[in-house]
Amino acid sequence: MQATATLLTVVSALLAVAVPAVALSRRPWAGTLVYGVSLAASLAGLGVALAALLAGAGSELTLPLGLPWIGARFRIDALSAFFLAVVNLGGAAASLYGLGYGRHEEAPHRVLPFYPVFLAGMNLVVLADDAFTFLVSWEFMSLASWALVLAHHREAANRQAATVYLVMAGFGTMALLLAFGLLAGTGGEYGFSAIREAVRDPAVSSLALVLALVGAGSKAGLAPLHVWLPLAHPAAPSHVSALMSGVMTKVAVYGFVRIVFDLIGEPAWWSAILLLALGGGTAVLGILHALMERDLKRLLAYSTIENIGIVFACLGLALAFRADGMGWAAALALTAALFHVLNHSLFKSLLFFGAGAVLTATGGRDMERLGGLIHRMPATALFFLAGSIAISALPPFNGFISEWLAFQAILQSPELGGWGLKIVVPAVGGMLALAAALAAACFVRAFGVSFLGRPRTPEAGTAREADRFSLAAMGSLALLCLAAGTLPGFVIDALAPVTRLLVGGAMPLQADRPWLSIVPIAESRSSYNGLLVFAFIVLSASLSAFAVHRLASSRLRRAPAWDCGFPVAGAATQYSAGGFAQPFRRIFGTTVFAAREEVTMPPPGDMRPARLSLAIHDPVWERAYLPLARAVDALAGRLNRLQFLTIRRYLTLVFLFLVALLLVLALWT
Amino acid sequence: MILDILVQGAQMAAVLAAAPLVTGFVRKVKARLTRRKGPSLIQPYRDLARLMRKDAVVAENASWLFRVFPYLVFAATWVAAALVPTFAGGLVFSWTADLIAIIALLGTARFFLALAGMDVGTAFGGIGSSREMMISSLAEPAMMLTMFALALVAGSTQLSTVSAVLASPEVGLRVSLGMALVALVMVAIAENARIPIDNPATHLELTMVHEAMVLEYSGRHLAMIELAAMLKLVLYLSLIACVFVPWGIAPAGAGVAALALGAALWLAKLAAGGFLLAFFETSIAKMRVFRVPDFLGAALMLGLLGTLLLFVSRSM
Amino acid sequence: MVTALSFDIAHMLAGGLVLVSFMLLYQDRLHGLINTYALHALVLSASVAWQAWAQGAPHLYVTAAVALLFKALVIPLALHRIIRRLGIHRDIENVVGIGLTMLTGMGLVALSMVVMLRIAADADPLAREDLAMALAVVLLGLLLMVTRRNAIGQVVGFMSLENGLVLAAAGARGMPLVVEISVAFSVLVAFIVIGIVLFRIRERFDTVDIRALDDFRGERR
Amino acid sequence: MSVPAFDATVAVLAIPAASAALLAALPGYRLTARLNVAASFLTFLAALSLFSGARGEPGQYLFVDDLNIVFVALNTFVGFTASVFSASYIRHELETGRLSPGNLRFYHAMYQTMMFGMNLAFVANNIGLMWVAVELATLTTVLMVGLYRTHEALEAAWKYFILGSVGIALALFGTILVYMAAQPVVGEGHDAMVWTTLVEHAARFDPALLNLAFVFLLIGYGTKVGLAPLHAWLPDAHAEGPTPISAVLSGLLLNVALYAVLRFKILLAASPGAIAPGPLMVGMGLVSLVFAAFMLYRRRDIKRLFAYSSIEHMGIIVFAFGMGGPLANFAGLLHMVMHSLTKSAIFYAVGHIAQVKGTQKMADISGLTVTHPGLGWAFLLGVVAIAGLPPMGVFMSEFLIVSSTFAVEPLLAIPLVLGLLTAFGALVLRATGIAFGEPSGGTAASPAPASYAPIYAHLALVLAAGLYLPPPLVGWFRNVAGLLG
Repeated sequence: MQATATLLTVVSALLAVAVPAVALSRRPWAGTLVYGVSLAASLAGLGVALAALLAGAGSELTLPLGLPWIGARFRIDALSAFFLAVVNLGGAAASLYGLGYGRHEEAPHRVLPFYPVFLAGMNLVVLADDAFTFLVSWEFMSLASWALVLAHHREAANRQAATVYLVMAGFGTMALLLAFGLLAGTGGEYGFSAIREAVRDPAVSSLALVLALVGAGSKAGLAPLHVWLPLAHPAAPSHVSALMSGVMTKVAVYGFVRIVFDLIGEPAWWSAILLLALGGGTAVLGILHALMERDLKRLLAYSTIENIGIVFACLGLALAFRADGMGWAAALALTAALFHVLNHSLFKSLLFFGAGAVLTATGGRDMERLGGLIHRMPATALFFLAGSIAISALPPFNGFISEWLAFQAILQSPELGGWGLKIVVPAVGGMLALAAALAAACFVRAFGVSFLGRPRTPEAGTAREADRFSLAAMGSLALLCLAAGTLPGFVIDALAPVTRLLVGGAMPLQADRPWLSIVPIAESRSSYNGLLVFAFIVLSASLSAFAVHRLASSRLRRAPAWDCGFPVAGAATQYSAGGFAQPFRRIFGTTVFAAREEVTMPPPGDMRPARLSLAIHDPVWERAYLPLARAVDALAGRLNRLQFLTIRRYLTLVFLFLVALLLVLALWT
Repeated sequence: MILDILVQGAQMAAVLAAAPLVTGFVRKVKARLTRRKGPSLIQPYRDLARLMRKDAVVAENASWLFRVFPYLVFAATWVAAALVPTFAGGLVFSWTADLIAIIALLGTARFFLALAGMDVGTAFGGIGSSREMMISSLAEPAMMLTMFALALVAGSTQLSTVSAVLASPEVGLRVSLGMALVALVMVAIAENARIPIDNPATHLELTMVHEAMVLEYSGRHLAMIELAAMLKLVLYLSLIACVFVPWGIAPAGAGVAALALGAALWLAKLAAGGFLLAFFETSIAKMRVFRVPDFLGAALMLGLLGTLLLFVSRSM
Repeated sequence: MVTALSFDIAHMLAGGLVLVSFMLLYQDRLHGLINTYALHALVLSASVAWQAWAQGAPHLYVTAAVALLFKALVIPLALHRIIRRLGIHRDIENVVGIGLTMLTGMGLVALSMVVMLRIAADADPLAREDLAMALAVVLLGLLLMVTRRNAIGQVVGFMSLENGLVLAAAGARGMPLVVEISVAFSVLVAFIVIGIVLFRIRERFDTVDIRALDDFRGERR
Repeated sequence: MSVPAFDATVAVLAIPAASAALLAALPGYRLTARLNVAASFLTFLAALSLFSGARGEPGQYLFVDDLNIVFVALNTFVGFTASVFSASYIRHELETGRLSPGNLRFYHAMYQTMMFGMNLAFVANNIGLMWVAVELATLTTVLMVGLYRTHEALEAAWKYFILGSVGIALALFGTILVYMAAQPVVGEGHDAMVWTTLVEHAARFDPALLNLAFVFLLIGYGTKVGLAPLHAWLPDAHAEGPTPISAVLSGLLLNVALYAVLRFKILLAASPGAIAPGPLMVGMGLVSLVFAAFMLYRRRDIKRLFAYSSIEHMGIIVFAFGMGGPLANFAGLLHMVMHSLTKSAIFYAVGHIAQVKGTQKMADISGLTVTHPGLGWAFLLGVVAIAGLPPMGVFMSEFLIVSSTFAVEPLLAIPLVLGLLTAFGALVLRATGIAFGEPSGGTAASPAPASYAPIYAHLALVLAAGLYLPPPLVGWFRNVAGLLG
């Protein structure tokens, strides 16, 4: 059976299981059924996608659905095979996690029916081969995730998040719709093959690119269209948050890559600059937000924004290289982007799973109320640590590889023409480096405050380790992070068909390198061997530990903490998440977020406690979205008077309209 | 092949052996410059040995990470240090990690160390971690941009290649390289917790950064961390040396004589670097913590400017 | 059959209707307004009757009769009664001054002429002139409706508008259903008049709307 | 002209007319409600039978073509489901005493009269007859809107009546003008009002006269379509009348008026010298869309909210027809059908909501999916559909409209998209508030699940259309789109 048909079968299995899920969702075993089927379907989808990617066999299928004169077209090529693999990998992990996590869900009937539908929607987006099917699936995916965000709808914040989310999703879809309208032309040629073959003006291509950037970027969380993301992603149940952050944003990236690299043709020169600048800015803004955040899941959501920024910056670079005919460099940049897509889906899912386990165990996600969880939840802590190292782009985990490839690509860019690029690229390089360093700080803070130290609340002190399904999901993702970090060559080779398809070049074959190093261009220029680095670290650490224990001392004494001789027993004296962020707030926050700290110190003798009040403003929200909302509201208020006119005034309207039309007639020649 | 591995092993041993000596040398010079006698040059070795033999005292609520991290920090730093060309270039494992990876390895070490500071849950540990990460959040991009500049000049991020290219006469004097040097020195000062960013000798609570982080460590754990810090100093000195004064580094497959010359020159470079560091440290006062961003911001700007110049000049 | 004379008479009657429309605009007393309206209906009746004769369409006489009986007699009498029974103010409240209304009316007449002049000259001239007048009457009726705050004034406006329609329909040579339409409209007008009585709309349509409605619609904050 | 034994066209008219007379005479709520459903169903069957069998030559008064057959089928179908909904709705109203059995007799008779009027308007081949039929339908709905006899209902009916009357008058003037334009070409008398004849000869009509006629027709019938700024009657009439009537108003009566506008648009398009009706319709459509979108935000009353949403969608449809071209016309037709089905489903749901919660104020309704899951999700699904989200059918039409517009006139697409988004935001905001959150308002027991059948039937159709359009239907639509030019 060909790959497309198999995947569509998988999708229909997912859709089909939603039906019993509606009816049976309150039964205790319904979760097992839904997540079990989802797991099996995702694994099957993963297998098919990987086979299609590695074997390079494309296939397509047209169903007599959708737009009547086009039909619903589906197709798998290297690009969609890769993203299908990412989607189904994330889906499988989330389903495995859900098998355990889902039991703690208090409203299963609001999660179970939508969960498989959401997975199906994401698969369909990647499979679609015509504009209509693509957009239907795209919006369908948004809708299903919207329903999932509303699973805990009794909290007003979640409802608001869902509303903002859906409106932004609608906005993004509109932009994509316009992009497709532009590409399809007056004839209504909505099939991707027709769009691909059409010859169009660069100006049209560039406009389509901007629209695609707005549409897909708003879904992916590109600044300044990111505001919904930190609201909506954390509001959903954690495995859904993982899917939204780890996978759905990738589907958005897929949409962008599909349109820009495959469909529109050659856009104008400035589009690469636009992408690079937006990507770099998004990365820094996202991670700074994450650094200020005290809600663990929101922190992860903001970090998603950062990673999306990195991906888009790499895509911009690839676009610039491709426009200059440097296929090999474009392949390098594109590989970096796609590798990061895979990486982020791995570690962000892992981290959200960890946050979900913490949420289940302690009932909260405010880091200021956590602490010391490593003692109660050792396995979760270990996996979360692995994810934290990976997302901070540190060797030997996988986050570093894509970061490294991105830097290698940036180092190729002086050969690019154009003054704009020459100035933007190094600046973006600096921004990416800054974002990486800030990410490390952010995750030291996240892991340190939540898992290390002493419990700040009784709930944190009595937390229980997560169930074995959740641990299995986290463990396998952590292993995958390590595997992708130590054996990156295989991933790079698997990406070669994709880059060949999109930029007409590929990185050199990595599999036959000695010692499994990765060498982007030539060994004299750069190389990295994750496996050896990992082996060296492990070896030298264990050697030194062995030597020290053997030759020097191995005795250990437990004693109260020293703390410069003034240990204070209270757990509140620990450094808090807010305290940790304070230097960063001082450095970056005062300008970017207009952060203000105010200390109210009561005079001596006054028994009131001193207070520190902190105000952080989101510049994008306050400068762009609130004014817009206010404008809509003001306009609505103004127009609303028309609801309360007298009949005579309404008649006057009719009369004036008539006279106006008659005047038009009188003046029309 | 055996010889290559031997040379590589010799370098690993050399950096490890030289690390306490360099620290001791810097302390000695500083003492002399302030008209003190100062401890003996080998005092750091003695300190380490004593610490190793002592019982390790661990806080009651410390987790297992607290005991593992010292070794990991040490290992990551050591691996990074071993990959920087010291007396010989083109070593057998030099392709394992390039400049960017070396920076990232140091980042890994710092990541672990900062977490270790937060493990016991004391105020000092937290303040140390927070400030360390704050400093590195600026130092690391500055370092990265400096590396960009170097890599662009050399057309490679492979340190051996970079140093070989920079040793060749056609490179000449370049503005961007000068900027990179200044930026790199500033970063090195910050990363090694030297004055004016931090004071390695202080135990004055509010001024500590690095020391606050490791406050809870004792015995062999503290020894490993101290050793890692010393290694890092050697790493940075070697790095600056191999890039900006690359002469004398034995090329790949060189004979014993060249290796010996390289080793001697390396020690001389370390000594010079240590002396300059000590001299600089004695002649300047420590900064307030919130002046540090200005200092590192300047480094960042220099690095960016250097890279930009290279980008722009490439088309001229 | 269309002779110069018959054309002139038709034209004169239609023009008369426009003139009476202006007279309607000029009235500021209710009784005067109703009486003028009766005159309006009378002129219409004459005009339709003339068309019936000129076109040789006997069914139009029915329309003329309806106009004469119903509009010129019954409705005005009924309106007079309503005024008395409901105790409606005798003065008409205008939205804008009479002078301005008249000027606007002039403009409307000019507009309808201009619009009609665009119609090709080979069209039936009688129909064309007739149509221009009818359009003017329609527009003036609408103007009356929107410039009077008084319910009776608005009803009169509507009825004069409708007279314009009948004029146009009658002028359209051979148009079927004219009688039915005129009857249907009379019924409509009757409904409106009854509605006024039922809902006790004394002064203006305006009152029905605003204040009483704010409370219940839940639409205002 | 031979008269076949069973003429579906006549049946579509005769069944409602006869049952109207019958229902006016019969007492008893149960019987009349059932009879009402039965009559509507029969009408629907008759309309379906129009599809089968050869079509006769267009008659002097009645005819069937590709355009009106779609309208008739849709009209009778929604008329049927509305009668089913009405049966359960009216029972509740009787129980709560808002309506008396006497009211009901009148109500059911009027219902069938209205159906008669609407069907007549569709199948009329005579522009005068069509005008009469539209006005008949309008006036009956006026009476139905005032059914509750509350101050507000009467007020709404009165407003509707006055504005409608002016609309009637202006439409008539336009009709007369069309006759005047046709008369020199076609000849005096009846022929000059027969639509099929008019279209044949339209090319030779005086364009200036046609232009003038179209202005009056657009304003006259446009008032009924609810296009801004002629919309004023619409929100109140929807909000204050019985909910089945709101559903019929939104789902059907607006279509009737729209149908009339389309007929004359075809006429105008056939005359080369005439003003292009497109820009006028595009302009009015956009104004209605944007205006209604903003009006959605300040609504407190749930029925008025969806009344404004109807204005918005009528704006979209008129816009699409104004754009013209096969794609946009197709989309406009599809959108019209989808809107009828969806909006009436929403009004059915809203009727039940108002009954179980005891209020129409949205502020007092929340957590509907908690208290009444079946109703709440149906309502939500309806809003999702009307907001233009896939996989519902409205999405397909909006997709075609927006994308085809952007390809032709990018600048027009901008206000279009802004209006759509603005409306989308308002609908999502309100729907979330109603369907989710802490439950509030009454917790009256849900009506029998069977009463949800019309809602789910409509939504299922809309869903199916969003995924799959059967080729025959596409064929119809394409023919019609071709007719519309």
